[in-house]
Amino acid sequence: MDAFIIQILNGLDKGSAYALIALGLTLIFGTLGVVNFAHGALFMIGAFCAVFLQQVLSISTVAIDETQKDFLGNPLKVETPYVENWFGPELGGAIIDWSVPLALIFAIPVMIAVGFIMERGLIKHFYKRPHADQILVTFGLAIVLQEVIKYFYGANPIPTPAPDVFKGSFDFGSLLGFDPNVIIYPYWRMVYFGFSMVIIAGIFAFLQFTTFGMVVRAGMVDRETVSMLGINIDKRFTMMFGIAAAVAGLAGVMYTPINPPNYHMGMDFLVLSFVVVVVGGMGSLPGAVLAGFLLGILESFASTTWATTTIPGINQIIIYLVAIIVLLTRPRGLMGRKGVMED
Amino acid sequence: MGILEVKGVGKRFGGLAALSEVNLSVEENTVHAIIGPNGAGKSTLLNCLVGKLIPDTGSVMFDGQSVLGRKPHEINQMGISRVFQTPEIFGDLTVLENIMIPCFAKRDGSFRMHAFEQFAHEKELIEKSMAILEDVNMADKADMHSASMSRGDKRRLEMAMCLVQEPRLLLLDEPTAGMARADTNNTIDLLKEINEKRDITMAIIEHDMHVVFSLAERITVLAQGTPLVEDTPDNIKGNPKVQEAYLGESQH
Amino acid sequence: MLGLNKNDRTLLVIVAVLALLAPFILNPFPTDSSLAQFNAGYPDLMQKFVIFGIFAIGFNILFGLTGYLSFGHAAFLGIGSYSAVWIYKLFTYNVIPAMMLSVVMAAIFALLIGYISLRRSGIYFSILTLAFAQMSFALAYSVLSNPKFNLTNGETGLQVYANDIQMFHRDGLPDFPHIFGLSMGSTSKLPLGAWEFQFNVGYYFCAILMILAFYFSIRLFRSPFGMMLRAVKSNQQRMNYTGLNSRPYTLAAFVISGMFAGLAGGLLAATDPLAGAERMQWTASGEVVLMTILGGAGTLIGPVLGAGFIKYFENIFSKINDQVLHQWVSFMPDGLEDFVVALIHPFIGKGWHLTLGILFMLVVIFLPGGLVEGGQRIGRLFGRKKRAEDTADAAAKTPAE
Amino acid sequence: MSKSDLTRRGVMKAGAAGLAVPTIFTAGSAAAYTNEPTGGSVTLGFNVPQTGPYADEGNDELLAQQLAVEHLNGEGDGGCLNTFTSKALQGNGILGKKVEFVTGDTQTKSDAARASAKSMIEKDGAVMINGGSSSGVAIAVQGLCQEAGVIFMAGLTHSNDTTGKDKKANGFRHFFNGYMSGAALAPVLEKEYGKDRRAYHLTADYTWGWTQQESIAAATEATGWETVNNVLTPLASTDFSSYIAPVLNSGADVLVLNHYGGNMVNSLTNAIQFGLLDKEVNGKDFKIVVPLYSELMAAGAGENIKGVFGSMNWNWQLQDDGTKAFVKSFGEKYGKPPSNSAQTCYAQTLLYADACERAGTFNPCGVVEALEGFEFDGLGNGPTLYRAEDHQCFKDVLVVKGAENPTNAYDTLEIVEITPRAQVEYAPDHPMFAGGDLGSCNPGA
Repeated sequence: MDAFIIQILNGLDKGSAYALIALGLTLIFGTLGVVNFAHGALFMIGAFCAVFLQQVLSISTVAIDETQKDFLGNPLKVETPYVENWFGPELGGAIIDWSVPLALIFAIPVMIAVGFIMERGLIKHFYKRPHADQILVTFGLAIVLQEVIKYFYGANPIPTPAPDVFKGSFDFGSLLGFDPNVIIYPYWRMVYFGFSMVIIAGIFAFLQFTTFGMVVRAGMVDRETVSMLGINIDKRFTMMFGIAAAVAGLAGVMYTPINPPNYHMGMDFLVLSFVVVVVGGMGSLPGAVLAGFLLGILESFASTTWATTTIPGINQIIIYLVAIIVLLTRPRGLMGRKGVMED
Repeated sequence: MGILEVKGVGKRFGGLAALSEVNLSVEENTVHAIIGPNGAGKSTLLNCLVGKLIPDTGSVMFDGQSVLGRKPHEINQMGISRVFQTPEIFGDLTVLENIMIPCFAKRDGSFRMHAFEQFAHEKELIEKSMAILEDVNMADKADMHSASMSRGDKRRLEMAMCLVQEPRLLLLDEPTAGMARADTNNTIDLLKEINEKRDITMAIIEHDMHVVFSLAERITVLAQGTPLVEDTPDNIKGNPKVQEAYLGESQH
Repeated sequence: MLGLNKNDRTLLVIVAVLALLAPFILNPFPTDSSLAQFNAGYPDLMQKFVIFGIFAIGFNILFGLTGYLSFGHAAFLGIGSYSAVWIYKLFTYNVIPAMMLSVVMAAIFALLIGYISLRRSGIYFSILTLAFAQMSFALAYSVLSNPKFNLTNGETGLQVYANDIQMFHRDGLPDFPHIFGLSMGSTSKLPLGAWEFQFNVGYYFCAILMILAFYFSIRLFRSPFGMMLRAVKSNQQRMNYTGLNSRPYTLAAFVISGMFAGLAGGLLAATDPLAGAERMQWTASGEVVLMTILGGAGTLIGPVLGAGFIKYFENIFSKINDQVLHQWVSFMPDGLEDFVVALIHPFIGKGWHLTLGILFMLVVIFLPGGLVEGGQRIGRLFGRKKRAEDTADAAAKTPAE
Repeated sequence: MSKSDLTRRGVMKAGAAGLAVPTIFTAGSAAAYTNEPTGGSVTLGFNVPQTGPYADEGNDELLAQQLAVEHLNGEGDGGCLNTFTSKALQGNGILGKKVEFVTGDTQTKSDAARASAKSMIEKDGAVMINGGSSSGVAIAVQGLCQEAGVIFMAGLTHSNDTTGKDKKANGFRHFFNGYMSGAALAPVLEKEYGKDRRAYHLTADYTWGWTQQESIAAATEATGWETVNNVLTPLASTDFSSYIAPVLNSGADVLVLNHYGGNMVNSLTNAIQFGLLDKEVNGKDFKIVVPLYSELMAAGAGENIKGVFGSMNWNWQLQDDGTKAFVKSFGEKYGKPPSNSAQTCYAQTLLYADACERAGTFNPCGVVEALEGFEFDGLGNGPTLYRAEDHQCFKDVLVVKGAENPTNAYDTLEIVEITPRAQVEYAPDHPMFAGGDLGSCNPGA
């Protein structure tokens, strides 16, 4: 029972990352009909927004301390961050400590801008091109983006810790009457789960309750009709691309304390997120979210000792196995619409 | 006993009965039109005939054999060809190749691994295809990329693709939809000629009464998923029930 | 002759001549010159050119003709390699049975995977093939290499050990893949002035198979079967209503292209008797997609060009380091030299991925038909009107005839 | 299979016609061995990951190798040439030939690594290949060099197999291995954490992970520890939460992470996230051990490594003369201290050059003879032996732990103990290394 609850928690957490990426991917696919292989790169850029902010906040004045030596035996350079100089060590320290949540504010305009530039500068010209071309050009873009990041930040992961208050884990088990330490879960992962729920709810509310969202939803179903009504659907779709980029970016920012970001993290998520989208059903937003959580939970269960001893290697193939079974039994994924991407 | 016998066919989509108790008999070598207002179930019926849909009840017999449960390509191999409402052709291929494909289908069946044969060596089939293209006045366009042709040409090409298979039954789904009057008349002439010259049975679904009355020898009127009457054109013209069905529709 | 029309025959002859004379053509710069860096005429890279050429030719039969985009073809590459190495381990280093088993095993797996995956089309098909390939990769990398049942030797890669059975191995035969005693690794060197040309048995073995594969591909493109495959891509609905069953056609194309991939995998193991799991990874599948589209999907020569282009990049550009760069621009004044090196630095050596990414994008944006289209445009640009029209026609008809 | 066959194959290895050259074309100028240098220079091949997750590691190796070439050619301050106990190297290249080098990108994939090594051998005429950052690559390239007839000096490779079941006569390893990690770590862990501990292993699911896990489990069990569980994690894992969450509940009080690189950074970060180090199990403080450390991993894991024990091949904070000389010349040139894989590649380049000088030839068989059983000091690892039986290097192993209060970006690890060489030695036929056949040296041509 305890193991079951642990893996459900893990699955929800994994799933929230999958769901957020798949949500953005589906938004882009559903609105613009573009298969965006650079979506993982957007996630990665978001993460590096957090790294960037952390480094900016840590820009320091340098004082030479003759009493200490560095590794070559020269006098040690003592660095004090500017923010600590300006705001005093306490507030300054707190600002640096909170750099990841602060990066959310910083990342929103950056990601929307990146999304806009991508859509206007490149993707726009590929609406009428075959999906294979879209895949290739966005894949090329993903490589370029990650190599640029690698050029500036190297290939090694960069630690970006969460604020101190979120360190450690919460004892769920004691709430439910288990012994202490049986079911524990890190605070930051709970934050991440809550954050993803807020974003998902926000996106759905936005599409459901605003005029803008209603037009976009109509456009997802039938673009031609909507544009015949005299509505400039293209402009709104560009907005949606920016929003999708922002969702991916914010997911990336919040992910940095979970695993230190590296330039390659987008590619690690790319294949997986496509599997999630397809299992959910191309073009279906609820499908993407559902499949994200479903696959996250299944993956967690497959990695239990019980599962791996029953079927060796199940933890390595579970995602793909589920994808195959779903696609063979439900031709358009869990909640897919007819006629999407079947040509 | 007609070449196509539809008996008691019914089809439901969820709670909606698209077809119920449809009976239809198409006699060999006739032109049989199926008309009816929008939503009468014409297209659903057609899809049941070619294997795209499987009816819930009833039977569809072609030349004494049931077509139910067969796949579209099997039904075609039985001798039923279909012309679509919007022309379905192989847009990436040339006009001649478009005609050659049904030729191969006719000769070699639904699958054959002819990977080592040469297209250019199929002299006999090429001649046969060119002959059909002559018939539809498209011989000069044989090497044209078919996607770049006009809609009328595509329609004629599609018809030629069906004719070259020498089907025993040709199903036409609104063959003149969206055509100008002159083109419509050409099409009528073409179909008449086909019917007379080649002895091909035709079933036409059509909206345009001018086309129907120019071509059809028998007419079935569908309304709300069930046949209203089946009769000759002249009798249909004067039938009050038909007028009511159509007037009812036009008032919408 | 050979059942080809004039244009195709010319194309085949050109490809054959280029392949057979590759040791000369790919070695244009004298061995000691600073441009020798760009020479590609050494056995390993030449082998890679033709092997991946075969892989891409096969992939093109599926993707170029039927439009079904498989993201799992690397699985067959890997299966081919593993099969070949197992033949080495159990029976003999002779490559003929090894190649045969590679092709057969790839065909069996392609039949199974294709039968299931082809039940869906579009991106669903792509994801299904991807899922199968990733599963194969994961299994090969760890699960199937556990000490109790070691089929793949995991991370290290399957290789021949001195204590393997090798039932038909005799003294006097090379301890390396060979064809009836002639080692795949043996290279003859021909020094000519400042040049040195290398002739490698393994390369010629692969090159001859590539020419055969290319010939097969032309024949298939020009056959009624090839036309049916293009019909699948063009309009599957019309095809079904014309009395043709598209499933066996796509399945046959899938199996044929899987066999090509298996052969390529076998050849990788024939020139280098080690089968690594990485060659089954999705990135390897992606690579062949890139090769095909980059060269020109659906054209005959495109995939071969694309394969050569990418392998050249991977092997030549990645080896240019700052030291080499300084040598090239050493004629410049010091300040300028450093500036130029700094400018180029991000794009070469460890930055070769960046250059490759940019080139992909440029090709896809400006040359939707791939390098073949680029060639046609250049042909037209040079205003050799008559010839240009001929070649353009030939190329335009390449997918169509 | 009969035994006679084994010997037959062993003998044949020597004459293996991997890259045989018929004399028709080469017109009598047949070289005595692959890529015999004929001009005034000799080319070394540096094969390191330049793309992919280990690119930074590879870059560090490359910098060290470039430094070694400078020192061999008599440029710079000479580095370890001044402290090396063998005095054969004069700073005038190798055997009077100027040292040049070519580089290749392994991409940390066996296929790509072999392709780039082949290109350096076939095209650029490299006489030796040096570097790499994974065992899979090392074993793959080692096999290739054996066939081609050049010397291979493995870079960072920690799997027992490299000098165990996959050992090759043309290959040498300066780096330590899983067994040595276990032998060095176990006594320190026993001293720090006590005899009565229950360990939970998370192991990367591929060859290196398995051999390390086997070694660590055996060594710690010998001191009285119990291994509660060993869970294999897929290489492609990025999130280890579902493997870490059940740990506390298993009754284990030590977590051993048999991970490397990105896997290790993530699994350790995840473990700290779960607050494992703040917990108490069986009345003891919970502990985490990372048997194989590297500086880059330590940097990637940030402050999560505080107090976590592990082992290393070498560290720049050592105080012997060889280390000081190397750190000084590396630090002055590149502005940062070298990593332990950089030191490995640097030392190997010098050792190869020295062996050529002592052998008087670049012929791989001469080099192998000169390196086999070679004992030396002054390259930073203390007195060192290159064992003839399996070409494994034996030297002191460092036990380190994450520094509690690092003063800069580079002293994140502190040396806890320098485990003497005698303690990590093992017999060549030790079961963990059994099954291989060194064969005999192959000069190629």
